Amino acid sequence: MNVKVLYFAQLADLAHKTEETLELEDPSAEALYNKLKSDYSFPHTFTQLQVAINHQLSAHKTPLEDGDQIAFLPPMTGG
Amino acid sequence: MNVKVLYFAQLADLAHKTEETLELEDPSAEALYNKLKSDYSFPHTFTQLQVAINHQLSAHKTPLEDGDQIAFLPPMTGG
Amino acid sequence: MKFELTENVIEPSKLREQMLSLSAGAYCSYEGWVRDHNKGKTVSELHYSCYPELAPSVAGAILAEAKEKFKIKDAAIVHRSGTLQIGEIAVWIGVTADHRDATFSASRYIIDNVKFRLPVWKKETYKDSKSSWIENHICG
Amino acid sequence: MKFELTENVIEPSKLREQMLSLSAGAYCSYEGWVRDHNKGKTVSELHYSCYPELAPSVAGAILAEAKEKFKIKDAAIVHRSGTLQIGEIAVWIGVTADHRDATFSASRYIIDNVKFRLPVWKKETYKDSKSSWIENHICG
Repeated sequence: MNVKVLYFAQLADLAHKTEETLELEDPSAEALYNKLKSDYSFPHTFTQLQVAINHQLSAHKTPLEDGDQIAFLPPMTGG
Repeated sequence: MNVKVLYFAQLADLAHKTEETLELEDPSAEALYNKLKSDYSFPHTFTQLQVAINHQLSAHKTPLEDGDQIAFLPPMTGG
Repeated sequence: MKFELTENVIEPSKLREQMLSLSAGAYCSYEGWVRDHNKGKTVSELHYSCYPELAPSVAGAILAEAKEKFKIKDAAIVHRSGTLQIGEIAVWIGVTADHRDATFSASRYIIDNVKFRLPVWKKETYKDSKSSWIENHICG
Repeated sequence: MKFELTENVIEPSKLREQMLSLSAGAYCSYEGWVRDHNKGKTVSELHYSCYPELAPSVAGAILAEAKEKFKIKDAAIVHRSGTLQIGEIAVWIGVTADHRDATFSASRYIIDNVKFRLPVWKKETYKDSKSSWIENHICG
């Protein structure tokens, strides 16, 4: 299945991109993040991040489906 | 001695004036207020009011002196 | 730190400008507005009687206390006097600080104390033309 | 109740006008300003990265919670995105209510939650041209 990953803030800087589409076999968001963390040297552990799927905050264990857009969100620092 | 009494808010309405100068023998602010309360039907007891002498908040027991300006202040309701 | 008692319409954008600071990170302002109703009665206008010779020292004390209690940079109080129409600003408070916590705490401290200590008295006039001096504070 | 994420300079006087109400007695607003310093470093500018497709639902939830918890009439949040200069407004919150207590409590609730829940990330650029994403919240 194909999943689009969205990158924000520090993660976009480290990945040098704001989004990319990846082909996955494992529907686990955690497995996907750990691969990206290794590829791009993301500093956060999976549990430090929030997960948004299709622009909605989602449980970390939600399985990914074909066509999903997923974002891993570092701790927010607005305001 | 002569004392100028300043009236505000409800007290000015009831006294039909904003100030007047009175000749006193007794230097007690309480005695003065009780006379005014009786003359003008002021609703408050002396202890319900704050006392300002010469534009400064003062203790209720402060004796009046010749030339003083005194005001009896109902509970404030600004804001 | 500034206090003003004014017969003129309060202009919050001008007052806010006076608070601007490149070293402050947080700004909180509070306004009390003249409402069209109180305790089930329709209010048509409001009148504030005040004691202008006493008010500045009381306001100055409140501002100094706020500055001592909370880590703020600046604070200001402007209160109307005279006759006010519905929707007008009765009182304006502004506070700046490094951080938000102090701005909220100080604004709250200042408005609470203004209501109970500033020598100002409110008279409401109702739709039926009757009017009355407010006896006890309806916190607003 | 209104939320906006904007690349343009925030204009508090216009936003305040949208909150005016003849039946409200209290108005509290909060602004976060870009400070010229943070943790002992001289800040030259600030950049906010944000997630515009997610932010409205988060802000909507925060506003709905504030309305449920506190007796307010209206509340609004406006947050900047993009690059901000020192002195500019990063975030603006406005709340109206019958009484002051609800405006302070709700403003405080909203800004606290905006800081921790709105999908916005702050990068500071310093005088030495280095920049860094803020890791933990220095409440401001």
